[in-house]
Amino acid sequence: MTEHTPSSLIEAKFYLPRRNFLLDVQFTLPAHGICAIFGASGSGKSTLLRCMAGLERAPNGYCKIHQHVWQNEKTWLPTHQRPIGYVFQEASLFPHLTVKQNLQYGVRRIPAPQHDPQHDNVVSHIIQLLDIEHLLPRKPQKLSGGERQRVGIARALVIQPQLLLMDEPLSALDDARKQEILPYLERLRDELSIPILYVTHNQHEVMRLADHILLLDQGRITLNSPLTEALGQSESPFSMVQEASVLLHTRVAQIDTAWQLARMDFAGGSLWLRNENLSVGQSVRLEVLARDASLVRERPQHTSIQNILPATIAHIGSGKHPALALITVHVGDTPFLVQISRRAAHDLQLAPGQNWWLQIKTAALVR
Amino acid sequence: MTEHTPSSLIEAKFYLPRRNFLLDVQFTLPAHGICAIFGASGSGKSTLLRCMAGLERAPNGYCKIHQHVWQNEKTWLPTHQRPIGYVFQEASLFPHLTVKQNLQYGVRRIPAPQHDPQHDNVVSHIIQLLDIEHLLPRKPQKLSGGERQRVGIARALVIQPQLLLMDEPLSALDDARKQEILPYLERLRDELSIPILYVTHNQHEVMRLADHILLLDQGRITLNSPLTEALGQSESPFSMVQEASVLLHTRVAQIDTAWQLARMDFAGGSLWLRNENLSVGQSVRLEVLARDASLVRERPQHTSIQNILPATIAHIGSGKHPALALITVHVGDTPFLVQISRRAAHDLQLAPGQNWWLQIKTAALVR
Amino acid sequence: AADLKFAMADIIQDFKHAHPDATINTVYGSSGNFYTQITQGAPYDVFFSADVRYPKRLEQAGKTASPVVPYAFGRLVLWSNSIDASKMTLASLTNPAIQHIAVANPKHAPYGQRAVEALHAAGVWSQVAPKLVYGENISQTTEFVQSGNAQVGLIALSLAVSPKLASQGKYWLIPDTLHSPMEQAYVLTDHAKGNPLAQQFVTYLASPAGQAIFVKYGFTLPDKQ
Amino acid sequence: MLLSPDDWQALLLTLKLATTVTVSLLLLGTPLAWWLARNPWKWTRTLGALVALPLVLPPSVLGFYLLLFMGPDGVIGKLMHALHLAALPFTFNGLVVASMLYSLPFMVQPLQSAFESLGNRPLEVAATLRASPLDAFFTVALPLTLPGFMAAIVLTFAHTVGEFGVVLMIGGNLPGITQVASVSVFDHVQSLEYHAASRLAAIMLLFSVLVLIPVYGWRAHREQHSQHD
Amino acid sequence: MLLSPDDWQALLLTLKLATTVTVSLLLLGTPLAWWLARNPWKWTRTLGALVALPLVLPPSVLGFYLLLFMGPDGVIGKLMHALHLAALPFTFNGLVVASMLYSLPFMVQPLQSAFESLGNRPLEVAATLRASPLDAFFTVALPLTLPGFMAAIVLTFAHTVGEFGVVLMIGGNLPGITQVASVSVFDHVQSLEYHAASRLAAIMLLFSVLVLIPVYGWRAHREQHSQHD
Ligand SMILES: Nc1ncnc2c1ncn2[C@@H]1O[C@H](COP(=O)(O)OP(=O)(O)OP(=O)(O)O)[C@@H](O)[C@H]1O
Ligand SMILES: Nc1ncnc2c1ncn2[C@@H]1O[C@H](COP(=O)(O)OP(=O)(O)OP(=O)(O)O)[C@@H](O)[C@H]1O
Ligand SMILES: [Mg+2]
Ligand SMILES: [Mg+2]
Repeated sequence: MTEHTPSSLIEAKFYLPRRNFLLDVQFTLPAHGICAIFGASGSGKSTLLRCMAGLERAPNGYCKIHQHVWQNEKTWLPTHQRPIGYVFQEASLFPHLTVKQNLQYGVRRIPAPQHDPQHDNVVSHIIQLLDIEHLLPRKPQKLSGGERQRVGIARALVIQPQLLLMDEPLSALDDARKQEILPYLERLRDELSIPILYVTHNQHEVMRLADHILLLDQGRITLNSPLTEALGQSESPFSMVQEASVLLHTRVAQIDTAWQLARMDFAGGSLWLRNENLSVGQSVRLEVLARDASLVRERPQHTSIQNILPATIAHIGSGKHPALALITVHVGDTPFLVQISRRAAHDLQLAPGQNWWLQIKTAALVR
Repeated sequence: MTEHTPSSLIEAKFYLPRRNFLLDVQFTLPAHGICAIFGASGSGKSTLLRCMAGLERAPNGYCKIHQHVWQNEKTWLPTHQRPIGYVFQEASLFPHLTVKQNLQYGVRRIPAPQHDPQHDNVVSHIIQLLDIEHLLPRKPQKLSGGERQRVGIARALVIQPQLLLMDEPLSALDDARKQEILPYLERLRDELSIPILYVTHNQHEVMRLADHILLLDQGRITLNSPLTEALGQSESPFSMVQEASVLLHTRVAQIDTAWQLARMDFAGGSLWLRNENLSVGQSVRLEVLARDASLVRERPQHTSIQNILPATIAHIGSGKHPALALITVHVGDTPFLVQISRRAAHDLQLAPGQNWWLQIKTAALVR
Repeated sequence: AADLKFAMADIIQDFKHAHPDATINTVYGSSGNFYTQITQGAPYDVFFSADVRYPKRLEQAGKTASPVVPYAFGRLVLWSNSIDASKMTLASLTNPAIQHIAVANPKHAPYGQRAVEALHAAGVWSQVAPKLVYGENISQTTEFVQSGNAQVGLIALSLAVSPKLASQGKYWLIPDTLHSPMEQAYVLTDHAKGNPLAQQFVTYLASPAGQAIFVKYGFTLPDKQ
Repeated sequence: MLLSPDDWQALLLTLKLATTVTVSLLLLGTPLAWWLARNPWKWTRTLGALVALPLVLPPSVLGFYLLLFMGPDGVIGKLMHALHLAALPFTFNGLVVASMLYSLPFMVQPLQSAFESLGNRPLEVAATLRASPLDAFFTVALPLTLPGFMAAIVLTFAHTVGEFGVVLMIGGNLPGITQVASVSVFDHVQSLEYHAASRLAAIMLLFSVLVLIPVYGWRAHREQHSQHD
Repeated sequence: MLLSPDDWQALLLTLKLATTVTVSLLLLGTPLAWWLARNPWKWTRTLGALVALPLVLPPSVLGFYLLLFMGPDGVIGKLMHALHLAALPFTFNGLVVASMLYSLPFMVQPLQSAFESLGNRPLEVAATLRASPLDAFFTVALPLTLPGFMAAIVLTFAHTVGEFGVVLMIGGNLPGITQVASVSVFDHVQSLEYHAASRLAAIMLLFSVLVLIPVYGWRAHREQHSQHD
């Protein structure tokens, strides 16, 4: 596996005019972790992914991953020589092959030196994880829509690519299934350090998975930044399209087995969270939605809200809706966003520098 | 348009064995409003819809809508004679026709007596609403995934069906687009009183749209009830698969134009909500998630939380996660669910009959 | 019969001179086909064949309106457009420079059958047999030679002297002692009943003017035999 | 004039024959191919191979058997007689029937394979949009299988123009009635009239190009249809 | 024995010829059809119609022209000579070349139409799974266009078995070398040996069925592939 030194980058530049659309992008991304590609329908997300994969040939384009040039003036690596995995927006299984044969199709073609002796285990693990074992002997036309998409994801994963391109892989899946697959994608990201370009229109998936975000609008990049930064700036293009929230990098500090709760420490305080297979010392990212936070002057004594933190108001901004205000508060050094009604902000005479209690419901923290 | 008398029912019974799957359902639904069909991937949602449409022929099946028999021992109405609109899980546009021709395809075939003189307006309205005007001259293969799905939805709507069958119509769309289309579906439901069978795996869509819910599990119906009832029972099969919440039927009582807030009255109290094109007197349904509610003994004085209601604890149940408790409280006659940590419930020594304050963040109320 | 084609064209021209109102259509093809077609009611009035056996078979089948009348005997020549065939004999066919010799299919073409007989009679059969290529009829046999793929062919004299071929190559007449006589005959078919023109036409054939044309094209007349 | 009046007549007759046969086979072969391709019984498609069997016989031999069947003593001949219909041999109608039989596989096979690749989804969608099966066939299945139709039409038309063994046997080479251009070219070659043969052949090629190219131009026009995203 | 030794020989030769021609055309026609179907230039597909033109000429006339081209004075003949290759007329190889030319459209047209309906997506998916274009052709495009291949093989094989006009001209009807069964049947009919003709024809039909049905059986076996959900 490639080290992620700072020089491990994905650099690309594509200019692809179409009759009613122009993709015109140039970007540099870290070649590790998950980069979410976010944007409205028709903004060019799929087209960008296709250019990366070599399925679309943007003349004078440029594409370099981990110091390997896939495309420049002189070079053009055809798709089948790019070590990618691709999950198409429509599952696109081969109708003449069974599910099993669909999975084997790519595996058989992994170049020998890239072949991992543990590969069989990986494959059966992926099959188990996506719960497609019972589908293996069937033909794709006998699967439901979600089953097809699961097989499509598995097919891209089993070839152990060096770059994973996923085009809305989870949108056809039910929440339960999504919740089951998300941890696996996290593990892919964390353990195998495969960089993933992940097209989605689901904010929760971005929060949960992405390290980096690329925002597309009508074929142009309007934001290219680490997710944490994108969330910090309350006026960034990303905050305009998503629900206000902050991302906390926390560590499991204590586990209360009696009540199935876990204490998560972050710079400046700690939060209680329900324990889901957490172990002490583990790093976990938490998304705290601004709409789940509230402010109170005096610390309430008898309240069902478990997380009450001392906070200092840093900034009073406006929310996306005219009724809403978006307050930035600091707990220690960590900023939080609180979405309240403008009327409340006025009634409470909130002002920067004041000290308030920040309330966050335990249950509102979702990994 | 058909009156929705109590006798306006959809009655059906299908028994369809497949190699690895058996659809075995029998149900009666009100033939108005939206019925959400909810269930895991592979549970038979699409198959059920196909049986209703006559795309799948379940022998000895039975299907009757508004007193019209579509299928029984003697009758078999072929698909093209059933006054349905069908949105397929994959958009399935005709590749040889432009978007415009795809839309016209069905319109041209509406039987003359069913033709509404205002139909042209309806069509252009639908086109506008789904923002596909600029796509009209294009071929489907030149559209993005989301654009295709929007056209697919429009194509099913423009033929003004008497029963709309929608198979995960919104899952390929971004949130902004979803939010734009949802009100239209609501209006379809409310104004045209077209019954809609709506397959989805998105709980928010269910809450927002559904009047009735049909829960499928491995080809069998595990729940068939009005949505409000399904939500009331904290141990119903639906609560097992979805996030705990209650649905409030409210009326707009007052609009605060200065702060862009609206006061919504329900039996037992009122809630402040941000005003989004509401007008006084309008009926609105609100979903209040159990995780957005909290309990406090003394009413806090200076708090950003605008909705604080006196509540009586009715029942203490357990949540889906062992760390969680699910408290049913009554505000007047209206039940609310509050999800708190079991530790909090214990620490606060909650018990039925106690009076507490129920806190609900304004901002957490989403139509 | 294709060997009759050129002679027949002249005869019809002359006949029309005498009968300006007459329309005569000629169809050339294989005797086997015509036999089948006539038995199935084809609208032909007179059936000419290079092989007397076909009209005879038709007579046996009861599809005729007249007796079978021999009109000529065909003659076989060695013909080539690449070598001077007039200086050849059948023995020269053994020359290794000659790689392919075109003959008509002996299974059903009379010229082919007579060619095989002649080669046997000349005692060269075993040497030349491997060189033979078979045309379906006498025209195809000629085409093999014309295209240069066969150096020499055994074809009908009537073709060799026809305006089309006379200028292209030379021929050597194969003595008719080397093969059995090639009796050609015609018969009026059932269809000719009630068609006086058919009778008039065959009558014209027997007239001196008609006979002269046969002679011109190298046919031997029956009474000269 | 480049051609003799007889040759022009033969050429026109050829176009008439080829057009009649192609159109008739289109009408007959399309439902047959549809049935062969979409009948659920597993071996139905194999039956499709049987329509190709007449091809295995040499044309003039097939013509010979057809002549026997259609002649006064043949099954078809007797049937036609019983129905007070004109006998088929040596008539234009006879040519049409014989050519249809011989060219049937060129129509059916490409259509069958196109229909097999079509899939159910487009027809299902059409049904949900109120299109009856026939309507859906014309407005959805047909445009989506256009390449198959083009292949079928081109092969059938060209083959009917060029075929002459069957035609010669059944038609009997009657000028203006059954003497088609292919027979005329053949006759010219047989009569060693190579110039006349070449001229007629060249004009046949030209005519065929003129007939086939517009068909294809239409197709090129709609070419993007067959591409998927 | 039902047939004379000559007829058996002719039958075997026919099978050899038809197999050789079908296999050679498969190898030659597939890339040609692929190119015609998938070349982005809009009119390329129209060019495909031109491969059908030889069909327009009557077989024996086409054979005559081929004989001229392949003869010692013809273009091909001179070329073969210059390359020190054996002359083609009156040889089995000549038959193969001539039959290939004449049967080319039966291979190319159905394949072209199948390839046109294939779409890009399956090949794109294959590429993302490391399949080179050639690999993807064999493992994805070919199985998905199997109905088209079957149509092409059946038409080409049957047509080559039955064709004899071209064969007769180029081959010279040499027993054991170029005398194929179709010529033998024809000869039997011409000699009014109807029984022999019918026996040979029946056995040709039988053989063809035996060859074609297994091909189709294989296809029936995989029939579900062509169905979409
Ligand atoms: N044509 C078919 N033949 C055999 N089995 C099928 C066929 N189509 C679907 N199935 C199976 O039937 C079951 C129900 O399929 P269905 O498409 O109705 O599921 P679904 O509830 O719509 O799932 P999803 O949310 O994934 O679309 C699945 O297990 C599927 O594998
Ligand atoms: N083959 C094509 N030819 C021409 N225009 C195309 C083609 N494919 C896509 N487009 C157009 O390019 C734009 C970008 O398409 P793309 O598929 O990249 O969007 P997307 O961001 O993936 O959208 P979605 O979320 O709906 O899938 C769209 O406006 C679309 O209509
Ligand atoms: Mg897309
Ligand atoms: Mg489904």
